[in-house]
Amino acid sequence: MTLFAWLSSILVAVIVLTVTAFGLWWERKLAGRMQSRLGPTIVGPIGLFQPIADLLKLVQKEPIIPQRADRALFWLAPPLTTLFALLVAALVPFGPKLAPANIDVGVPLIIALGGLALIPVWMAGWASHNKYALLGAMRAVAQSVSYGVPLVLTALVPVILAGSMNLNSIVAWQHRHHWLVVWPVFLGLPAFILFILAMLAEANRIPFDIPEAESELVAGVSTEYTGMHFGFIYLAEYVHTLVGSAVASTLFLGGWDGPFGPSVLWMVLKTCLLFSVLYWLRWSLVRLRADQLMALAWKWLVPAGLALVLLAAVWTQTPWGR
Amino acid sequence: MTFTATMIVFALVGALAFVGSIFTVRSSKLVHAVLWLGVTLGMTAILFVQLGAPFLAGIQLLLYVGGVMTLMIFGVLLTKRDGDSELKTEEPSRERGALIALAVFAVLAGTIWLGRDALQRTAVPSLGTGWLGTSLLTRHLVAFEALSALLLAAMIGAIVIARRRDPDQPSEPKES
Amino acid sequence: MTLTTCLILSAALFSVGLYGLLTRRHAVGILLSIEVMANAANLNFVAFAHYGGASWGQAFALFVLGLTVAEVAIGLALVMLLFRSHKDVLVDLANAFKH
Amino acid sequence: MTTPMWALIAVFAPLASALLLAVLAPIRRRGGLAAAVSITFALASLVGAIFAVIGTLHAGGSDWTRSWLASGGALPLSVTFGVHVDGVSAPMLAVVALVATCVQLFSTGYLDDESSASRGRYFAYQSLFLFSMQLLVAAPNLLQLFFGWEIVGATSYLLIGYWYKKPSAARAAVKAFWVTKFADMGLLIGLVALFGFTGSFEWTAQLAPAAATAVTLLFVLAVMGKSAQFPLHVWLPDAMEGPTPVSALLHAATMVAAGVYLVVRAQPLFAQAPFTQHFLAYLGAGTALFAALLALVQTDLKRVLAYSTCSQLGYMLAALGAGSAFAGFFHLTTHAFFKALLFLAAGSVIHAVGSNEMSKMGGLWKKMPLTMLVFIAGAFSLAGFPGFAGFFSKDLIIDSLSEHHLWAPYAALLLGAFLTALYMGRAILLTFFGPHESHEAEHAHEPGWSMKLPLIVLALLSVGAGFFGGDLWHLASLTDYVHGVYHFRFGAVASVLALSGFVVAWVAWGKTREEPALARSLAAFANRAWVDRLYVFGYRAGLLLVSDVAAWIDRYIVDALVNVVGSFFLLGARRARRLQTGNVQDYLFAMSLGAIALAVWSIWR
Repeated sequence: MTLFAWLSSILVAVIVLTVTAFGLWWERKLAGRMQSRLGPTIVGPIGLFQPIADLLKLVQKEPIIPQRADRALFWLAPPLTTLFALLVAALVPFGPKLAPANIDVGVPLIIALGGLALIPVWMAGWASHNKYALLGAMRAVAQSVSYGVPLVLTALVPVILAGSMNLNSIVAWQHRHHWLVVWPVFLGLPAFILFILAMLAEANRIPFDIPEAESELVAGVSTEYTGMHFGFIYLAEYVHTLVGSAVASTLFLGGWDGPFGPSVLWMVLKTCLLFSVLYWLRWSLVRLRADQLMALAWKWLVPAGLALVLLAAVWTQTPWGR
Repeated sequence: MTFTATMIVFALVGALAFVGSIFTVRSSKLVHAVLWLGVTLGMTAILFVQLGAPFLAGIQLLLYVGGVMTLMIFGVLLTKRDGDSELKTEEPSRERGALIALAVFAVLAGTIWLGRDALQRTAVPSLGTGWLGTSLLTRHLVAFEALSALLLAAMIGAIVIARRRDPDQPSEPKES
Repeated sequence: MTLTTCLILSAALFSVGLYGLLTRRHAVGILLSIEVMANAANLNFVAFAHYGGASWGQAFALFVLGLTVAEVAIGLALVMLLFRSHKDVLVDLANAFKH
Repeated sequence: MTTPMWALIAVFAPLASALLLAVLAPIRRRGGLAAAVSITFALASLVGAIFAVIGTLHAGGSDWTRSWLASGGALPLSVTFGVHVDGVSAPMLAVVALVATCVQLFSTGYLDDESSASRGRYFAYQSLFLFSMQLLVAAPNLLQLFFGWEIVGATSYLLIGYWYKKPSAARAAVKAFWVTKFADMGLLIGLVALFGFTGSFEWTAQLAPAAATAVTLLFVLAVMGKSAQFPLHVWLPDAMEGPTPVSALLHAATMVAAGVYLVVRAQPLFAQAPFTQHFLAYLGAGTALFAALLALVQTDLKRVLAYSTCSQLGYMLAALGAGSAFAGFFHLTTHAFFKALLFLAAGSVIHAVGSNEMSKMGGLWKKMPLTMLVFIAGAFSLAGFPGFAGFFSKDLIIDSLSEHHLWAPYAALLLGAFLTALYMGRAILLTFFGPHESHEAEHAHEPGWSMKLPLIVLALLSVGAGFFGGDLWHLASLTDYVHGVYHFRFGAVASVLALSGFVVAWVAWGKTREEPALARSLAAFANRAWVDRLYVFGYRAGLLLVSDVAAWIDRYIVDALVNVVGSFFLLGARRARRLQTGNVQDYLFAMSLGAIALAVWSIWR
């Protein structure tokens, strides 16, 4: 790896973590406004330092390990969740040159790493030796396996259209074709929506957050965790959603491509916008039941994804798809 | 012989893969074994990248680590007895297994040693993922189609085998 | 990193997998061992593809991936069946042929 | 848009609709919506086909093909997939799409008392059927045609068995499937043979005379199944268990026409096999006469039409056997119109009366004047009444047979023409005239517009399509004996035959609904089940005989040997039994030992 690659990966990590930190604040503000209250206001100007205060609080707390827990896995799992979530970020290009790992098989690798993030979650649930944690872990696994299929299928749509699995090439193709959701819109838009749905489910977010449904499972996987360990799991979820938004922006919304100005700005802007939309969804939708969740994946998303892949393949054979 | 970064990475990753495989077969907790298998497969994926097959690495992670491992986890948990999945292997069969494994390794290593001259090859640059895809749909078309038929058959077969039978039909085989 | 070291590593992984195959009693453990062995075979394919002479090695590695996935699906289905009929998944329970 | 692009729309629009209905269950379950989707896409197909015809008229045929299944290795295989538009396929695309659109529209009215989910299923099948038929018609080679052919068979199974809860319908569907699948083996084997001989699936391939005869005879087997020729016609009358619009689409206009279309398409191959052509001429003429006789004694209105279809397909194949591809093709198109019309009109009657039996009808002309008019138009066209569409095409066929001096088929077809008029006259008289025979018939009334509209469209075409024969001739440019001239030498004879047929029908059934003695004895002789019984008898006797012999040999010769050999193994196995521990890993251990030994031996030998 060259020095430049190291630098850009550090830069991307910094971007991601900063945005995540302020994403926390932004979400609470947004949620507050949606529910006719103010959200955090005390710490810092308009409560801007609230996430930092939260972090300090978490670090100070005592880590508690249940007696019959699997100690090694219990310790290992939370940092791994955050690590895997961050790994994906290393593959997303934040500019034409600003991609820590600009490799030719970006799309499968991103999806694979996103799927990997599930394993530490499951580890955490299993290691806790708590039935709610285990149930949450099992739900997460089932959900992730089911939604991985439509995720791959919808990500294939831009891959087929652009004829490349390199994320930078996909963005360049979208630049030539005025973004994917704009043209061809009948392929890009449904694929985008399906991708967002599947991505939300992979990240266990509302309306697909049955693995940690607090009304049934206490807190699911994170039931037994305290202190910074809990913080890692909590953080991983946010990083996951953020990186998911970044990937969706790259695959469908033109990525770093913008009419003027630096490319990083556009990428961050699009990602944050999508991120906010996901918050909006989170605070306005209700949770699905487990069976509804599976039905949605297998009866709707998978057939629709298959149809989209087929259509995309046909489209490339038409005169307009060249 | 100079040590390059590639060699160091290979040594590390290879060692981890080997250690992972050892723990996969020896770990007394089956869940740990599954996770160690994940380590082995992930390390192999890194080796694939080193060997000029990044696409295979991605597929390996996606399919094996993401898919097969989760299935295994399901397999372990759905068949767990009374909360513990700790199963000791039978002691007598251990020596036998070690013997056979060592013998196989000896034969393989011996063969490699005998053919060491023919194996002195230099790396060729990979033909790329595009070439791989094209070859799958031209040269290896029949094998590719056969594989898809196999996967379909496996899917249907797995569903049929694992489906719960009607409760009024006894599925217990008669003990003789 | 040469072809020889790759092959030695692969042989080692294969032998370890075989060991597991011969000593595990839990059906899922046996499946895991098989995965290790298939993985070793794949390493061979890719190594030969990389070091010239067998450009289709990667294609074969892909086929092996597909095959093992099918095998795992069927294997786990059989494990479920075994569990349902014997309330356990030790393979030496499935010895009805003996009687 | 180029011509092949339009043809692509014609082929793939129905597929889009079928996929839509198959994948999106909420649309399918809402029957009306499903019907709207299906009809819209069928209309798109029709528009595409019409533009394809126009393009072909202006600029001639063209192809759009993509290489598919190009595999290297020891057996180089290269198959193209796409659309082949020329003067034959383009009009056929249009005919199929038109009839299908009419039938689908008609079905919305006909099936209005079905549940909406099951109507949705019906329209999904209909779309799939239309796609498969268009795929077959537009095929650039015989392999794609075979695909279309098979999907057509599968969807016809689904459509015949649409009322799957009715045992007779389910049985009929299975019967149709079996008989046609049996015949399809001929096509499959023929294709493999063709590929073996020439390495391609093109219908323009050049073959040695013997090979050409073999391949085309195998094709004829498939044609006999699909186009319901004697003795494989047995499935067609039973297939009338399906809804009547299905009968109109499948068993009149399109599916059974696939066989004839195959022969038209593969004309270059058939031209290399004179024996097959002669066989085809005699087969077609024989079936035409035989089925016409059977049609005369049916009491079920749909069965009359079914046997009439058999008979007319016989005409087409006879023409093709005489080497007159155009005559057969022309009759194929006109027949598609008037037979679909007849079936739909019959459907309208059946919908009103609630029964297929003509003995329950009668006197309907007062209640359903429009239906009667269009039915009579269709019947006149079928019987070859001068000026109607069938008149032109049928005369061309009869003419072509005399041109080629095939006198026996010629005579059979002339007699068949007379019988056609006779049985159609009987059907009209029994259905629409005389007293009301049932309570329902008294209270019958005209159907709604969704059913009337297709009837009127098809009636206009049945009356007028014949006048466009010359244009079709120019468009199709098939090899034929008519070199640029469209003439009728025997028009007069056929007209007289048709008229006399109607007159005789009037004499026999005009006053009374009693069957004349002649017809009764004919019915006894040519019982519908006769061929079926022959099958059952042949099957039973043949199979039982063979299996008795086989059983004896098996019991006293094979088994004895086996027992002697087996006892050795039994003795040995008692000793070897202890090796069988039932534990997989023990076997694996032994296997590994063997593998190691083999490896060591192969290295250090």
